[in-house]
Amino acid sequence: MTDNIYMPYLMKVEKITWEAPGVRTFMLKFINEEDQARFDFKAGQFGEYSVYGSGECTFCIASSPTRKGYIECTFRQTGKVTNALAGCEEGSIIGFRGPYGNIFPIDEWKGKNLLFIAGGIALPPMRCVIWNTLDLRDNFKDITIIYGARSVKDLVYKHELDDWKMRKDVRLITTVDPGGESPDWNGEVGFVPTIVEKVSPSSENTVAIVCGPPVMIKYTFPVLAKLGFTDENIYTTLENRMKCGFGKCGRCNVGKYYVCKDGPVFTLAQLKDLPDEY
Amino acid sequence: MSKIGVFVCHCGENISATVDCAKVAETAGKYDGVTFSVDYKYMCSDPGQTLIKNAIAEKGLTGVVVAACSPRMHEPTFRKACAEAGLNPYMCEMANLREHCSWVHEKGDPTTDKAIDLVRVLVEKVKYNQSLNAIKVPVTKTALVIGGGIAGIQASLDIANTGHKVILIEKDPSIGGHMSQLSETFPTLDCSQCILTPRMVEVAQHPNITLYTYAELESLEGFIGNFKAKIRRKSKSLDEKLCTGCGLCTTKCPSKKIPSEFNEGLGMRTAIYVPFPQAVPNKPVIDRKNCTYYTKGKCRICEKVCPTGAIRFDQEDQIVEVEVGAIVLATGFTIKQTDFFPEYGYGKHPDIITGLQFERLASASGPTLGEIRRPSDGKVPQTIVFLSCAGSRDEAKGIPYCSKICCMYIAKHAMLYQHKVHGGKSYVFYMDIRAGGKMYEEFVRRAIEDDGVNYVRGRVSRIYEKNGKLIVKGADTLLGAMPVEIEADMVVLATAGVANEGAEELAQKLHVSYDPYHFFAEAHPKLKPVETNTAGIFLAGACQAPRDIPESVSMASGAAVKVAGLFSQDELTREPLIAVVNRQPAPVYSSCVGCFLCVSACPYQAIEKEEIKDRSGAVIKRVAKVNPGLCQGCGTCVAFCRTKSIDIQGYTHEQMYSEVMALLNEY
Amino acid sequence: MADFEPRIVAFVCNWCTYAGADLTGTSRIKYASNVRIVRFPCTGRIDYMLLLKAFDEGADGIIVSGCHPNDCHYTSGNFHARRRWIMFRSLCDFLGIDIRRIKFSWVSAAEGAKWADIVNSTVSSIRELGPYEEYRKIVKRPAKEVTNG
Amino acid sequence: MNIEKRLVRKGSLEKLFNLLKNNGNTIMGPLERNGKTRFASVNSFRDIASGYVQTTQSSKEVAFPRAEKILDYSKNAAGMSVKGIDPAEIPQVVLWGVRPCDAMGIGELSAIFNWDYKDKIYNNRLSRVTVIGFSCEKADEYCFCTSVGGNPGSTEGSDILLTRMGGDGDFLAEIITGKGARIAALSPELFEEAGNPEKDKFLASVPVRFEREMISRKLDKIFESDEWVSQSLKCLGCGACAYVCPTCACFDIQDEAHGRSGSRVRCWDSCGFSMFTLHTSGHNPREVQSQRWRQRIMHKFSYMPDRLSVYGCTGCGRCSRACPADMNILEHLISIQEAEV
Amino acid sequence: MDELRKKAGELLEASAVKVIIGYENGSDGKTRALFAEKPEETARLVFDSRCVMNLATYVTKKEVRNKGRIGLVATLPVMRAVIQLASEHQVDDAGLLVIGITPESKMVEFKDLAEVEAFVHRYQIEIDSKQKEMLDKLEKMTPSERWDFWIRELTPCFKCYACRAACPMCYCHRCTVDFNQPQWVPVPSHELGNIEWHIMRAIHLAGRCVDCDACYNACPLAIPLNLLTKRMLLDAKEHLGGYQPSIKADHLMSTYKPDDKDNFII
Repeated sequence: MTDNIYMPYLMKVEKITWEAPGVRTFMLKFINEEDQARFDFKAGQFGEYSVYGSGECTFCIASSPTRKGYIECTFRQTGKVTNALAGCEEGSIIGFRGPYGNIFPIDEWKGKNLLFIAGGIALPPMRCVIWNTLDLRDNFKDITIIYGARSVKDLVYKHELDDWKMRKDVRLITTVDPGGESPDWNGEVGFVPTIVEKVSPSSENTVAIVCGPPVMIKYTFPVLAKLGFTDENIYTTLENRMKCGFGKCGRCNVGKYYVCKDGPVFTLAQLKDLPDEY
Repeated sequence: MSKIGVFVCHCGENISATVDCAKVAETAGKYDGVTFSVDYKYMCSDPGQTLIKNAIAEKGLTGVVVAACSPRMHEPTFRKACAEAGLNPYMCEMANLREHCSWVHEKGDPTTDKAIDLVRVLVEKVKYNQSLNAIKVPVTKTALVIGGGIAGIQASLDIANTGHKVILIEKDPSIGGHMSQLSETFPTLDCSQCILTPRMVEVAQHPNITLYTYAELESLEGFIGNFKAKIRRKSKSLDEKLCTGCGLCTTKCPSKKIPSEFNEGLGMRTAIYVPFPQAVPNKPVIDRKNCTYYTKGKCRICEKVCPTGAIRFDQEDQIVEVEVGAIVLATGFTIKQTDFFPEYGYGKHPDIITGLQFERLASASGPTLGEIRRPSDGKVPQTIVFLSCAGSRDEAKGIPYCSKICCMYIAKHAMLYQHKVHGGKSYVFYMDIRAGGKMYEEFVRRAIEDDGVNYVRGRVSRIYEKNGKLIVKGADTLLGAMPVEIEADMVVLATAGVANEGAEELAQKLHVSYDPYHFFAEAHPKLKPVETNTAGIFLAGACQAPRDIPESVSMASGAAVKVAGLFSQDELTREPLIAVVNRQPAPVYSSCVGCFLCVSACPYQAIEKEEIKDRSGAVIKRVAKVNPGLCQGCGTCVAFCRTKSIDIQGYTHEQMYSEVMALLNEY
Repeated sequence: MADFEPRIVAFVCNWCTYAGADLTGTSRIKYASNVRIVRFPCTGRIDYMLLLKAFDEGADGIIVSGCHPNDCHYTSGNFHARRRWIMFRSLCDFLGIDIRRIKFSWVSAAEGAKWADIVNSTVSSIRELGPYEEYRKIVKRPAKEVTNG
Repeated sequence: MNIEKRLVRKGSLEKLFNLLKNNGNTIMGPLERNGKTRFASVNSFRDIASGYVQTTQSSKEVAFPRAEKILDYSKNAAGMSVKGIDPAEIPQVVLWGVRPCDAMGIGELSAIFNWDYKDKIYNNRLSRVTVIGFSCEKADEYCFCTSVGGNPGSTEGSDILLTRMGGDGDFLAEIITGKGARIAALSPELFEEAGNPEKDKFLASVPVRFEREMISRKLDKIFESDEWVSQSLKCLGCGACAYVCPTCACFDIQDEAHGRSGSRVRCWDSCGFSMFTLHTSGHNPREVQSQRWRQRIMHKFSYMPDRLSVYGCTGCGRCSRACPADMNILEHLISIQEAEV
Repeated sequence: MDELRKKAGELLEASAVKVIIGYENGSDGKTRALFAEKPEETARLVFDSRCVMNLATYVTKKEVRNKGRIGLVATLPVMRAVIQLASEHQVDDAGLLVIGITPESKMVEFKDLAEVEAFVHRYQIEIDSKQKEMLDKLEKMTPSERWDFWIRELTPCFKCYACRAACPMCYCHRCTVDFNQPQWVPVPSHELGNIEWHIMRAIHLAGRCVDCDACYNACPLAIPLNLLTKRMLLDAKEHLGGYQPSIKADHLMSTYKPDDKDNFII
């Protein structure tokens, strides 16, 4: 196994949760107990998930490293492999190799306020770090989560959103794009950057973690800058196409960086140093 | 994630006698994605269907494979059962274990193995099935009838009488068609106009019928239930509202030497004219080609004499746009003229005439008021020869088919001649006498036996003039090909019935197919004789092939019922198994590159061009688009498309691919 | 080759050959069980790539069958298909793909007996030709050996 | 170790070949077909192509095959069984007839596969390869090894380097590595005393055309240059350059299924293809060909030196020779060197 | 050549076209595509027997099209390709002006594509005798020999897709081989993947191939893959009456004749 890095761990799909149309979460457990014992990862890392016969695809690990014994991933059905994954049932066996990539430096964030901003299907890469920080809640000061999706039905992790809403130690603001609201929607209505501006979180001793579709990111950064966030205090995670996951196949190259090795987590300051090829 | 139920039917013992149904169900139950698998005595029975419905409800099935008989037999049954249980009916597939397996193979493992394969293949297919909804298309309940002959008239009246609107267009100034030219009709010898004109009047007066004479179809777009037609109303140079039809203008018109079309050139008409006295509408038109004013710029006599001032020299063609839901094509036929026949003098001899000209001679309303007189000198012919198959059934002339009506009308002509010219001698040269039809054979026998018409079996090789007589040279094949030579005063050629000039062009406008002779093609020669391949366009009468009156009328009524049936629905419901061009995220939008080669591959002209535009309205890409109203779901475009941009619902790339991949290997 | 059971895949149209094969069944005419039928709406829908896929998956012979000319339910799907077959068949032949293993036929809904004949004759001729090893060789050959070829 | 010099008679080459072959080695050598040469398993010495300036295809396939199984899987009633490749299946290979630029390419390729994680599959293959290089007696206008740190008689990457001494002469054999020495030890009589011949005079002359450090420096500044667009306008976007390149290592991972079993295959890919970076969302970070061409040059002359401390180009000139649109990399590099920034 | 340069310069000068695509001298005595956007650049235009690349392949490229109207130096095969592209709605008069080069190497001016078509129709597509010989040789082999021949020829193919890239008729934004749902053609370049790719390529060019040999010229391994499309050309001639690229006429493979060859169908 260790001999061949391409050789995935065999994982059993323990539980499947429907999150939104075409989006589901798999809870995966190691078939081989030794694998599980050896396996460790940190928030922000990703892996290659494979359906034998269909191939591999890349997503972050969506569960928190503080929750042991399993990993979770959330994906939208779009391509060949995600479609094949969607064909899996509870009990199916899939492959997983990882963890790959760098991490969110949560140790460095100790004693700071955290602002999470996510859009649509980009909450999963952030869920890992959100739970990680929530599980180590005392290490951080205020935690604010701003999450938006195109419509109410497109919001993922609905149960967890409810949990976060109930918690006293988290401030959760959810929003949907204009027109995407349902009759009983009691969150915000508006695009994420607008809502960020409206909520106007303080940049004082705060780290912002932003993840979402390119257009959301593009309009959110200036808002954060206006709020006084420095580029070093804004984190995001890139989602380039990858095949190997460990800096060989050349696909995720952005300038001299390998998103799979040097990323996927980048600060805005680092990002500004990259060519615009992500 | 698929949750597929497999239901294996024993069909009594029809399947289970050779296939181990329990084993099939058991094996299928182990396949990925199969959550429920069972075998049962009679799956199509009520309890069997209930079994399926319960499983759908209890197990939350997302797909169903019924392994039973041919889907051609029970697919609707099981799809309906699925629908009743809340599963989209198109998530149900049938494996054909009976017709394709148990009934054709011996009992044994190979047969059971095959049954298992057949089930597995459909399990794999059904994983890629998609929920589909029947397509609904609204119906414009107005019919367009093209052609105002007897077929068009009958179709219009029948449709109008079911309460639907009809627009009838006719290219000539009057409706009536060829039937109005006929003298009497076989086999009853009743007067053609006597039976036709009341119908023509009825058309004119029917509240549901809009009549456009002197009008032609300019263009057509759309599809069944939703056609848009442009009609060119040729200028009549007349304000029809003002014209009372008094006819003064026609009597005063100085151009009087124009061969009358109605009289097949045997009579003359004026430049402003009504084609015949019983015309509907009975209002004149100006024939601009022959009008002195239009050709020389002077005259305008009609304008001067018109008591209501209805003449409009400056009137232009008018384009009328109409929306219709169905179209009946009843454009009729034409006949070959005598100049088609070199062996009979290229039409140069005035006393060699066509059958239609003879009709005019024999008609009481004709140029001779019904007396049979020869065109050259007006004498009553004492010897007359009728030739059947003039052009027809003659490969060399490019008309290999039988024109069908000639045998009967020749018998009628000869009979009429014998009745009108006492002591006259009539000969009929024929190849075969084709008198299939009610009272037809009897009619021909009457001509031969009662009226003494001489029937000679044989072909006429040559006709030439000699001493004022027409020498008809032929051979009597019944007498061992003995040469026959007849000195005749007049010869009537039963020339071939052929498609109208321009039929091909019209067919292309309508996107209906046509046969090699340019007659419009029916959708199926036996079972769909009045339908065309284009849904919503129907055929009546001789535009499809030479037809006699009763046949034309029957077809017209048949087409009318088809139209009425169509109009009985507010919306058309169609199987959603149609082709679709893919859409992809920007900046590709669709993998279609817009080569549009599929357009000509589609048998139904269902593929159109579509422009994908950005927000500012600029065209980003041109791609193919399948019109769901026209697509019949053959999938020819799918296999043709290089980029795999078109897919057909129900038989998608993924479905067929996974079927093939599962055929021989377990998945 | 006596114990060799050929694996035959049939690509047929829904309206003629599939119905014809149904008639074979209702007439209880027996034929070899080696054939697996895939139903298409029309021969016009049959993608030549699917024929190759059948060989990839181990078919020894293929039958492609549809409506006789002029009988096509969709008017001309079979005519279009025939053109494609002419070219595809010729290309296969040119590449050395054994075209004796691909049978094209017209079987109408009334020709149940003809269907049985075609299946039987195909099975027996493929039985004579033996398994399609030539093609299987390029499928089975492990990818890693490519460079050593 | 010190390079040992020996003389190999021209008539001994075949003996050496047969010896190696009989010793259980697969010999990968240049074979010619349709006027093009590629490395493939050679059965007979006589089949080996000669007279080429450079083989059409590089020899990288010996360690990085164009399609290579990385695992087998099969689904069964018990679940899933997955099997990696068995190193024992990998043959012992003698790579015969490699030019110094190709041999040097092995090092660059290794840098890619061994920076950070050391790719086991690659190394397994490479460890079973012995490289017998042949110095270049001729060069053509595409060659520029001397501009990128190589030369026609470079020993880098070879285990034994043979240099023909004059037209039809015997060979100078330089035994460079332990692997090379083991081969020489198989049949010492073939490796005679050589004295100290002047090797350079038998080598092709390849002028230095640019300075690669300068290229790297310029590249840092011309990322946004229009030059990329004008250079790549004629580029057709095929993968010929990458596939003949001795150092291009981009790959794809694909599954091939037959029924319930199949294998996962690592196969070549190229940054020149538009599909290479295309996301399923439709977004493509390198959407136009000029970006992809820039990536190729930047990767070889800026990113690799920066990250891996090696250049990704050996100056073999293959990409230019193979390009159907005559994209000449040397020309482009010179124009970059001359670019004013 | 001077005439050509002059004409090209005039067209750019008058802004009748924004870019002239022609040939210039390239490396190693070869010629290559020149994209002249300024009148003075037209001095680099050359034309002679080395100019075999089919420049029509550039006119469907987005980067080139974005420059504006194209003036294309076109030999007969290039003109054929242009007409075929026009019939497939990929180019039109608004985007393209053809500067023709006759088989006698004379420059010929065209007002529009209709004139190009008329010119093209003066020549039949004829397969050259050497290749015909090769085709005949293959024809005479047994199927097994042919199979071995092709496996041997196609084994070196590493699927760089230069044949596709160089072919003016392969302009699809997404080729079927890039289609992975389902995966019609195996991605790796092993025998199966190679043979299926080349079958597909040949079939897709049936009735469309303009016989320019661009695919063969582009192949870095000189695989005689043009024989496949030539076989298709011969078949089209033998069985379907042949074809000529024409803007309006129906495409060979999207039409049919009721009396097409039927003797292979039982």
